[in-house]
Order: sequence, then C-alpha cells, then structure tokens
Amino acid sequence: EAAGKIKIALAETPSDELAAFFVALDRAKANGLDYEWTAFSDEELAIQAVLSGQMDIGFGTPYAAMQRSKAPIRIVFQLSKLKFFPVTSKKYGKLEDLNGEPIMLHSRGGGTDSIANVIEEKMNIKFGDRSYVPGSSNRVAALMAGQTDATIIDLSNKNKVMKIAGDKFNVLPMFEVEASDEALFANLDWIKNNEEDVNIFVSALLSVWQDMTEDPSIISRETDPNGPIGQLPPEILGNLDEFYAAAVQGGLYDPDGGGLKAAQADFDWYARAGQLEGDPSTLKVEDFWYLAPLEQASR
Amino acid sequence: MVRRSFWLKIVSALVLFGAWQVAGMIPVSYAFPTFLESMSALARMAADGTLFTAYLETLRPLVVGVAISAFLGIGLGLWIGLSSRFDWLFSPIFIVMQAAPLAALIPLLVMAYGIGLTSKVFVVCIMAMPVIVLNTAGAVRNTPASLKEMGRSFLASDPEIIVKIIVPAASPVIFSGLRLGVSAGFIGAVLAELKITPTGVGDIITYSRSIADYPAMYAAIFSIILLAVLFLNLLERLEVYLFEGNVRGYASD
Amino acid sequence: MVMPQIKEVVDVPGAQEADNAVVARGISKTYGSVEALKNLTLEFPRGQLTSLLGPSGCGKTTLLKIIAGLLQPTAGEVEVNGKPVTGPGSDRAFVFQDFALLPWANVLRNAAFGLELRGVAKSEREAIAEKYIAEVGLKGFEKAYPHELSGGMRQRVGLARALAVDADVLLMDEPFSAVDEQTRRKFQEDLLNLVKHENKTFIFVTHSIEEAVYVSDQIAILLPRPSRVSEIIRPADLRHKNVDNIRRDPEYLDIVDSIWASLRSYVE
Amino acid sequence: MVMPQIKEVVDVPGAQEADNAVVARGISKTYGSVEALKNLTLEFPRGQLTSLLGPSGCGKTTLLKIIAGLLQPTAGEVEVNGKPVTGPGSDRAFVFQDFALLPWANVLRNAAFGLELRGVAKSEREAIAEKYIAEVGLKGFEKAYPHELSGGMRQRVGLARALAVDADVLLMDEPFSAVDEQTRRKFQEDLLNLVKHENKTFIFVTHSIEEAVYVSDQIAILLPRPSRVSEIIRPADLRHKNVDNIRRDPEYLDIVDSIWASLRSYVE
Amino acid sequence: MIVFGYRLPAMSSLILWALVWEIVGRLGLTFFVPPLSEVVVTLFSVIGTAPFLKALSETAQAFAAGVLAAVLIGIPVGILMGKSRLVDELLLPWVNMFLSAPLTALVPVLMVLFGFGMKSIIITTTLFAIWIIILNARAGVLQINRSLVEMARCYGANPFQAFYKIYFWAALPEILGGVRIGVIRAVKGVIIGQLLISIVGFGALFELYANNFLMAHFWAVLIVLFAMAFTVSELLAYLERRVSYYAASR
Ligand SMILES: Nc1ncnc2c1ncn2[C@@H]1O[C@H](COP(=O)(O)OP(=O)(O)OP(=O)(O)O)[C@@H](O)[C@H]1O
Ligand SMILES: Nc1ncnc2c1ncn2[C@@H]1O[C@H](COP(=O)(O)OP(=O)(O)OP(=O)(O)O)[C@@H](O)[C@H]1O
Ligand SMILES: [Mg+2]
Ligand SMILES: [Mg+2]
Repeated sequence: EAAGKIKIALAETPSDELAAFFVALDRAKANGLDYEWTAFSDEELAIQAVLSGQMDIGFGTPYAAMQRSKAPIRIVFQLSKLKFFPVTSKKYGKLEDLNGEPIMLHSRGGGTDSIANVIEEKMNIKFGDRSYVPGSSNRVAALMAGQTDATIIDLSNKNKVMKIAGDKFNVLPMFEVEASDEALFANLDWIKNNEEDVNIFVSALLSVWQDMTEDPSIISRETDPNGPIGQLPPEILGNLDEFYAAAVQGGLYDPDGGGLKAAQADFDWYARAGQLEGDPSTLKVEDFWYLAPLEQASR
Repeated sequence: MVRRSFWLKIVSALVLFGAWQVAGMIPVSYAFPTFLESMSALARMAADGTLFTAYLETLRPLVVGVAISAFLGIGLGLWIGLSSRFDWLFSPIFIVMQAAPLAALIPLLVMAYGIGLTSKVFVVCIMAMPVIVLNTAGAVRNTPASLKEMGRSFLASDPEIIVKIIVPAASPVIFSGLRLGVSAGFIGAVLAELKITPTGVGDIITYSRSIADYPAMYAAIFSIILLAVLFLNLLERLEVYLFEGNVRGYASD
Repeated sequence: MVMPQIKEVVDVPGAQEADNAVVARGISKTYGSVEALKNLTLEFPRGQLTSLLGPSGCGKTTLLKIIAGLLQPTAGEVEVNGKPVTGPGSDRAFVFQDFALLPWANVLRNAAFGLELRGVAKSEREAIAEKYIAEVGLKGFEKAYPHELSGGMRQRVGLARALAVDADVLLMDEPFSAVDEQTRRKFQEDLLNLVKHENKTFIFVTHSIEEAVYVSDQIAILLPRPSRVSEIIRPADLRHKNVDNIRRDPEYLDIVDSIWASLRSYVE
Repeated sequence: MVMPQIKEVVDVPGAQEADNAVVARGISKTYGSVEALKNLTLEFPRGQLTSLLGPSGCGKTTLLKIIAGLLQPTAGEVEVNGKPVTGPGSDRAFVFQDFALLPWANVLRNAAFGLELRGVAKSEREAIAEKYIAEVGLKGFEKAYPHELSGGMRQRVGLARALAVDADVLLMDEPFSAVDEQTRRKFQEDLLNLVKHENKTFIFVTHSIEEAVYVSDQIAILLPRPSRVSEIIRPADLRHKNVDNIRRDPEYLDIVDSIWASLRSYVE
Repeated sequence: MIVFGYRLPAMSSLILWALVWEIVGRLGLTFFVPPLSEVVVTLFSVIGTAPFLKALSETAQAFAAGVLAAVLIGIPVGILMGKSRLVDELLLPWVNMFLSAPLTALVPVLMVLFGFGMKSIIITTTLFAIWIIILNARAGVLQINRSLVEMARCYGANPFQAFYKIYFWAALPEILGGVRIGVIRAVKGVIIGQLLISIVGFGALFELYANNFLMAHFWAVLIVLFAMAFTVSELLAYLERRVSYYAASR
C-alpha cells in the first residue's frame, strides 16, 4: 500500500490558480513521487474524501472537521492565503459604508463567510442580508448583472472585473489577512507511514513557492504543455504570467509554506469566524498541524 | 393480502435502516453517521424549527416551479397533441430538453437570471416540464379514436370532447408524466440549492457538511426524500380521487 | 319473453318504399388506396330493422359510420328523414362494435353520457339512464365501472346509452357479438320487441345469418371490397310464428340457406 | 369442402365406454371463495369429439385447463390414457381461445413452437410444421406474422401448432369464436374431417348449440356455478346426412331444441 | 406537418430553432448566447483536442458502464417483479420511492459509501436509469397475455425457456421504452455525478468554461452532449418502432 500512488484530492478543477501547484507536482515527480489527482467540486468534499480514507491528501482548511470528527487530520503546508477582496459598486467607498447593507458571499461557513464575520468584528459593523453564491466567477456575474452591490471575491476575479469594468466598481481597502485559504492536509497515520513521499511533496511545493516569489514567470515556463494546465484553452493559458505576477505581489502565497506562523493566524482567524471553538490561545498547534515535513524541507 | 404487503413494507424498511445503522457503527467512514444519530439530528432540527424554516425556503421555488410546469406543461402538451403544426414546431424542443443534461446549464441560468427565486424556479421548470409536455402530448395523440367518434356521434362540441373525453382518457399518462415531472422538479430544486445558492434544505446539507455535522446532513437528505415520496403519494391520491375509474387491479389477479 | 304474435300481414317487397327513414345514394368510400365501398345505394324503411350482412372487412362499419355522419363518403350522399347528412345529428344513435365506453365513468354516467352531451340536467338524465339500464338487465350495476363488467354487460351499457337519447334511427354495429349464445337469444327477442313497440328505424350489422334472418325486416347482402349491395332479401314476417319453433320453420330455413349459398362463394 | 359421408353406422350411446382417452373423476375447483367446479365426473371416449356446453362462467375453461395439467383441481383427479395427470404432458395439446400466438414470431415458427420446446431439430420441426400449415390451408403464409393475418387465419395457426406435436388428446377452447360465421362453417367441416381421419380425442368448448350438435359425438351440458354435468347428450351420427341439408334435419333440430330447453332456464 | 402537400420530417423544425438561436446570438442581447455559427466553429476547434477526447472517453465510459449495469440488473428484476407477487410486494414501494426521490440529494451519501471516483459516478448513472427500466419491464410482464405463458407450459417449456422465449419478448416493447427513458435519465445522471462528485469528463469542461466565461466553448460541449443523448434515444426509439408491430397485438 505505502508503495502505491498517493491520491490527491483537489477542491476545484485545474485552472490558472492551480498552475503553481502542478508545477510543484512535476518537480516532485522528478524526485520520485508517484501520484494521481481527482478534482472535487468543493473543499468540503475533498475533506470528506480524506476523512473517509478514500483520498490520501487533500486541499482545504479542515479546521472544523479536525475539531469535530475523531479523525486525526493534520495540515502540512499552506498553499494560499485568504486574499479576498470586497468589491462593490460605486455606491460604497469603504468597509464602514457596508454597515447594514446586503452582501453576497460564497457559502455559509465558508472562507468568505468568515472574512465577513471578521470584518464585522474589526470594523464594528453589521452586514445586512447575506446571500450565498458559490464561485467567485458567479459572484462576478451577479455583480456585473447588477444583482448585488457588494461581494467578496478572489484575486483573479477581482483583477478580471477591474479590467473589464474598473470604472463601475470599487475595491474596498482591507486589512491584511495571514490566515490560510487552502492548505494541504492528510491523515496523521498516513503521513507517518508515508513520511518520505510527504517530504518530497512538501519540498517540491516549498521550492516552487520560493522560486515563484523570485520570478512569477517560471510557472508558465515550467508548465508541462501536455499536463492538465497546459491543455487549458489558450484564452486561459495566456493569462498565467499576469495572474502570478499579481498574486505574488498581492501576497497570496507564503514563500515559507505557512508553518507555525500560519497556524497561529488560522487559530485566531477561524476562531473569530466561528469555525473553531474555544480560546485560540489554548489551541495546540500539534493538534492541527504536522510541521516535520516543512521543517525538514526548509533545512 | 393487504396485511402481507404492509408487513413486507415494514420488514424491508427495517432491513434497510438496520443496514444503515450497522454501516454507521462499523463505521464505513468518519463521515457516515448511524441511522439513529441521523434520526436524532432530524428530531433536533424539527424541534428547534430549523427544518421548517428551511422547507419554507425550499418549497417556494419547488411549488411555484411545479405549479407552472404542471399548468403550462399540460396546456402545451394538449396543444401539441391536438395540432400537428404545434407538434412539428415544439415537440423537438422538448425532446431535446428532455435529453439534455440540464444540470450543466445551471451556471448559465445563474448568470442570466441571478440567484433569486427566478432562476431556481427556472431550474425546477426546466427539469419538470419536458416529461409533462411529452407525456401529455403522447397521451392526447393516443386517445382511442373510437371514444372520440362516440363523442362526436352523440353530438359533443370540440371543447366538450377535449374536457370530457380526451383529458380523462389521457389522465393516467398525464399523471405518470406529472409524477416523473414532480420528481424531476425535486431533483431540480435540490440541485439549485446545491449549485446556485445554498438556501433551505440545500443549505442544511452544505452547511452541515462544511462544519462536519454529518448526522444533520444525512437527516436533511433523509427528510427531502421523505418529503418527495409523501408529495408523490399525495399526487396519487389526487389522481384516484379525480379519476376513480382509472384504477384497475393487478392484471395477474 | 316475447309472446307469439298473431299478426298475419306478410310484407310485400317494396311496399314501404314511400317512407324511408334513411336513404344512401351512390356511396363510395376509399381509404387511401383501399376502396371500401363503391357506388352503394340502399334504402332503410322507417320503423323497420335492416341488417347488413357480408364478409369481414367488406365495409359494413364504414357504411354505418357514413350514415352516422362520422365519416365523409368519397362520393354519394345520405339522407335521413329527407335531409342530407352533413355530420352527426340527434336523430341518430350509434351502438359501437367495440362498445366505446368511458373507462373512467361508471355505468350510470356512461349510459347517461349522450344526454349529458345534450345538456340534459343531471337528475333528469340519470333517471332516464336508470330506466334503460334496468331495461337491458343491468339493474344493480349502476355504480360499477366498465372494467368490472363482462364483455356482454359492457355491450349492454352501450345499448342503454344509445336507447337513452331516444333517436329515430339506431345504428347497431354487431351489438350482440360479445354476449354468449344464451343471452344473445334473449337479446334478439328483446330487440324484436323494441322494433315492434317503438317506431324506430334500426340498422343492424351482424355476422350471423340466423340472427339476421331472425330479427330483420330486410337484409342487405354486401359483396366483398369494393362493396356494393349484391342482394336484398326481405324475409317474410316470421314474427307471427312461435318463437320456439321458428328455427325449424321451412320458410326461415329456406332464407338462411339461400343467404348461405350466396355468401359461401366468398369463403375460399 | 367435405363431401357427404356414406357411413351408415349409428352410434349407440355407451358403446365405446370401454375405451376412454380421458377420465375426469370427482373434480372440484375453487378459486378463493368462488366455487367453479364441484364434484364433476366425465368420460371422454377415444377417437371421439366431446363438446362442453354451458352458460358463461360455468367453468368450462377451468375444466379444460385441469385436464391440460395447467391447473390443479381442489379435489378429484384426471386420468389420461389410464395415467393420472400431474402437469402438462406431451400427450395433450391445447388450442387457446385467444390463439396465444407469439406475435414476434412468424407463422412457421409459431406452428413449430411446440416442437421447438420439445427440442426437435430446426430442419425437422420446420418440415413438420410446414406440412400442418398446408393442411390447415395456410400454405404461402409461412413467413407472415400474426398481426398480418385475419382472426380466422390465426386460429388455424394455433390449430397447426397443436396438430404438429401429434398429441393424442386435443383440447380446444372456443376455437371458432373469433371467426366470422361464414369462415366458421368451413372450419366446422374441416374439424369433422379431422375427427374422422385421425384417431385423436377432441374436447371442444363452444357457446353455440348448433355448432355443438353439428360437430360432436357427445355433448356434456354443464350447470352454472358450481358446475356439475347436468346431462350428456349423444347426437346420433349426423354425418351421413348431406351437409347442406343438415340444418333442416328434424333429428338435428330436435337435439338443438332439447339442449336449448335445458339451457334457457339459466337465462333470466 | 404538411406544407404545400409535402410532409416535413419530424425533427426539421430544429433548423428553424437553430436560425432563431443564430439571430438572437447576432443581436448580441446577452453574452451568454453567442451566435450558433460561432459555437459551431468553436465546436470544431475543440473537438479534436486532448482534453475533449479525454472528457469524452471518461464520460462515455461512465455512461456506458452505468447504463449497462442498469439494463443488466433492471430488466431481470423487473421481469421477476412482474412474475412473482411476493418479490413485487417486497420491492415495488422502494422502486417507486427511488424513481421519485431527488437522487441529487443522495449523491453525497453515495460518495461516502462508494468513494469519489468513477465508481460513484457509474452508480449515480445507474441509479438515475434503473428504476424506470425496472418499472417498465414489470409493466410489460404484468400485461403479458396469460395464455402465452400457459401455452408455453402446456407445450412443455421449462422456467428458463419461458423466461427467454416468452417473458422477455412479450415485454420487449415496454422494456425498450423503459431503456430509452432510462438512457435519457442516465445522461443527466452522469453529468450530475461529474459535477457533484469528482469533477471529471464533460462535467469538468462545463465547470471550467462556465467559470471562465467561455460561452462558445460551453455551448459547443453542450451541443455534443445533446447530440449524443439524442442519438442514443432515437436509436432506441427506432428499435421500439421495430417491435411496435406486435406491441399493439399481444
Ligand atoms: N381508417 C381506415 N384506414 C384505412 N383502411 C380502413 C380504415 N377503416 C377501414 N378500412 C378498410 O376498409 C375496409 C372496410 O372496413 P370496415 O371496418 O367497414 O369493415 P367491416 O365490414 O365492418 O368488417 P368487420 O366485419 O370485420 O367489422 C377494410 O378492408 C378495412 O381494412
Ligand atoms: N383465476 C381466477 N381467479 C378467480 N376466479 C376465477 C379465475 N378463473 C376463473 N374464475 C372464475 O371461475 C368461474 C369459471 O371460469 P371459467 O373461465 O372456467 O368459465 P367458462 O365456463 O370458461 O366461461 P366462458 O364461457 O365465459 O369462457 C368463473 O365464475 C370465474 O369468475
Ligand atoms: Mg365492422
Ligand atoms: Mg372460457
């Protein structure tokens, strides 16, 4: 079993945002990692798949699942940070203007929901009705169709909107968020049985994340033209460089792969957001993160 | 006979729920609760009212969509069945619609009609309508010619022939279309709540899943299936009530 | 049971030509390429029963439907009570070969259906229907549905429905085909009774030579497709004879035999 | 067409009691609460045709199916050729009231179906079937499908199938009910021919008194439910008489009348 | 419809609707509906590419396996239910329930029970198709002319012979009708499975194109799917017509 392919559960279909991840996978493969991947429609499914042992390693931020279910799930790498942007019509100029106003978010209990909770707390405001539309691109469509005046969307969609119709919308200034949006996690028992694979994987990720911070264009250069990213329609591929340049600049990716720092930020964030119970300071990092592979890779 | 079939139902239900309970106890997966856990979650949600507010939300697009599909679908079906011109023009549309995997269209609907009631009603209609229209049209076309002739020979007017002969004669097939349509409508409503905006029962399912409250998720799934089955039984009652003579016994008895 | 008749008048062929309830003149009917009827002319005297006899598929039902106004002839015309037929009318009632009962309606509503379509009030039409249901021997089955009846009983409901609308002309397409021999005999006697007591004109399709001879005032023998009338036979009035003996009456048997002789040539 | 027979032997009732192909002893049959047959005993002499006559629903089909081994009697037993019946057997063949042809198979396969089920090789069974198809007058229709045939032709396919398996006993349930009167007469004559030329035992259900009298060696009249045999009539052999005249033969008419008299009491 | 004495083929009105589409697309009312011509051009550019062929083979495999399972299990079960009252009473309520239950809600359960790969998608497909196949096969057997069965027994058929020489053929028109509807439902099932379980095959393409507003691509793949479903269902409808000659006279 341990010698077989490791099974990776993605939380979305391969697209520009996953290009860096696939570059890392290619590097890991060159170092002897044997893998296969499956895309799920959302992160909850990926978590479920790892929980039930059908997948080895998954995408997402499974804090709630870790606290509630008896399964020993641990995070090993922070893939991206919660870089989301409140985008509104010209009606609003700053976050405080949204007090009592309706807002459109991804899903109840999801990342954008927690961002909204934290905004409420930090700005001391209260949003009006929250409506939920999964998928940033769908929220962009709703925004452009005038069905909502305020939403929270991810970096690439923010860039898209502002490129198409920058004159009609505002990106509200936001405080910095260090918490994880996507992280790589797996069952602790599995990790221990496959220590070597995990190490190769985390090292590859870390090296890509660091190289990318130096030069975002390595992603498009290293992308395998026959891989899942290389096969995307040219309309999408053409934007890779632009996307990663903006992402690195916007601090979407942590060149250190998260670790202790990210764990603390997450506890703080997800406790405020209501996904973790209890006082953040009493939570133990080793109950949620398994830091050994990252430490080994940083050495 | 009635007693036996009743007991068979009970026994088969017990077997199924028992299997569920056992599978949950093994457990098959951390994400698979037992039957009893799920039922207590159901009771909890029913007691604190979550379930009812959720269904208020879910039933709105469903009822509106099913009502629209039923009226429009039967009307269009009658029309298509009666006029060869409309048959030519419209039935291919519904045949294509029936064959189409409309789940894929949902993102488009969201873009076109937003996330409100409209697009959910639309999803329900799109799922439910084709089978209602096609069944009605087929049944109307297949009305026994001799009954229509009988009506004419006893001087029925055209509207009378439609109301008193064609519709009742077509009613079993229309109702089976309605049944399939309503069930497709339920699928559409749940799909809309899973893929468009998580409200109502779809919200309970996705939210429970995101906070890893699996018993609640299974309870919600169980309740919607139960509701669909109850709804369809109601429809069957209605059919029996409206067209008593259509109920014939077992062919084999 | 009909008692022996002591009516000694013998029909002279052609004696009633003056008063025809229905006249079909030069009727042709083609279905696509199938020529069912060809230039058929036939008169149906008022108050009498005319049988149509002929091989299967020769066009008897077609002729009946043309008279009923349910089908348009390709050529020729039908007159009922002197007026040309353009469509179904309240002066004619049809008893269908396949019964044509509404399966979702009970016996009472089925029997009253003709009246319902004529706008007769519910209580009134049900009273009338009940009377005729009793008359065809179905009393007690008013609430039953067609699928709960035997073939013969269903046929009788169709009969009651046609009788209930009180039309001048009754078009009956093999009305006794589904009932067993014993019941059939009873019906034949009832039919004779009807013909005698009500001044209605009956047009009757049957496959049974004996039945035709037994119940008819006039028998039209049709040729196979394309159909014309090959012969018209007017059995002498057999009704004055004892019903129980009629089947051994030489006159009756002569007619049966002559019809048989002219029909058997079509059976290969 | 069967030519007049010059066979002057008159059947003496009881003369052939010694050799019965089928014996039904004390048969009772209840369906749930419906008592269809009650303690019915009847013997079927070898090489003869026995008709069952009785009101609709009296249990004629039930008796036939019990003899065929398709139904288990509630009480009593049936012996065929001296051996008790426990299920269907190759010594009996059934001609079904509704033909029971395979609609997806052509005439040839239908006629050969009984042999097919017995595992006879294809070429052999088709040769046999072809012979019987020709015998029932369907030569040239081997490749036709049942829906392309008229009712009478379908009936003959069923007959050919039953004949092809060469069973001792032929059980025929209203075999001529679906054909029109003209064709029916021809079939009756063919049947008489069969009885004469093949040493088979026929059990024949019909609703027509005339038909029963015309074709039978012995007629069993059944009472309404619960059915027993009320009377056995052995018409004197009418076959020596001219077919064309038989219907006016006083002997024939006497028998018809006496049966009619005993049956009419059940028709209200 | 008959125009100037010429009978228009049944599906020819689709040409008219294609024209309407083209006009709506050209008017540029909404970017969700690009002109049909553009979609067709995109279709040809997409159709030979590796992702498309991969999606096609993934979808076709899941679909074929799901339908095959539904047919192989559904028909015998349906026939058995039609034959045996006990089996019928045992299974019918469940079959009816699953026919009308919103199967989409069950998909998450399937994922847990059967995993997240192809297996679940195949099972989803099967679940969408099988119930109507069972019900139709059952209905076909229930309306079977009882004398055909008796005839077979009478001429010495064993149960196995009765099954494949009588029951199957006698119920074939209904069975084919059920398979046709089942196949149509299976297309929906396979796509729903691909969207809700793991994102593979055409489901993945739809998701990708919709997320990136590639409308012409989206419609192009949708057309391919329409065409596939339509072809399969018309093929079965043709078979149905082949046996309809005896459907009315059983
Ligand atoms: N709607 C139709 N379309 C085409 N042909 C028809 C139609 N109706 C009847 N026919 C043909 O017309 C001929 C006469 O049919 P019709 O029903 O009048 O016969 P019939 O004398 O009543 O026969 P039967 O004694 O069997 O009832 C038949 O050959 C039949 O095939
Ligand atoms: N499968 C059954 N279940 C219950 N009752 C039955 C069944 N088959 C027949 N009967 C009843 O048994 C009686 C005899 O039926 P059977 O079919 O033998 O009559 P029959 O003499 O052949 O009548 P017919 O002349 O109408 O064909 C009828 O009253 C019928 O209602
Ligand atoms: Mg006719
Ligand atoms: Mg019978």
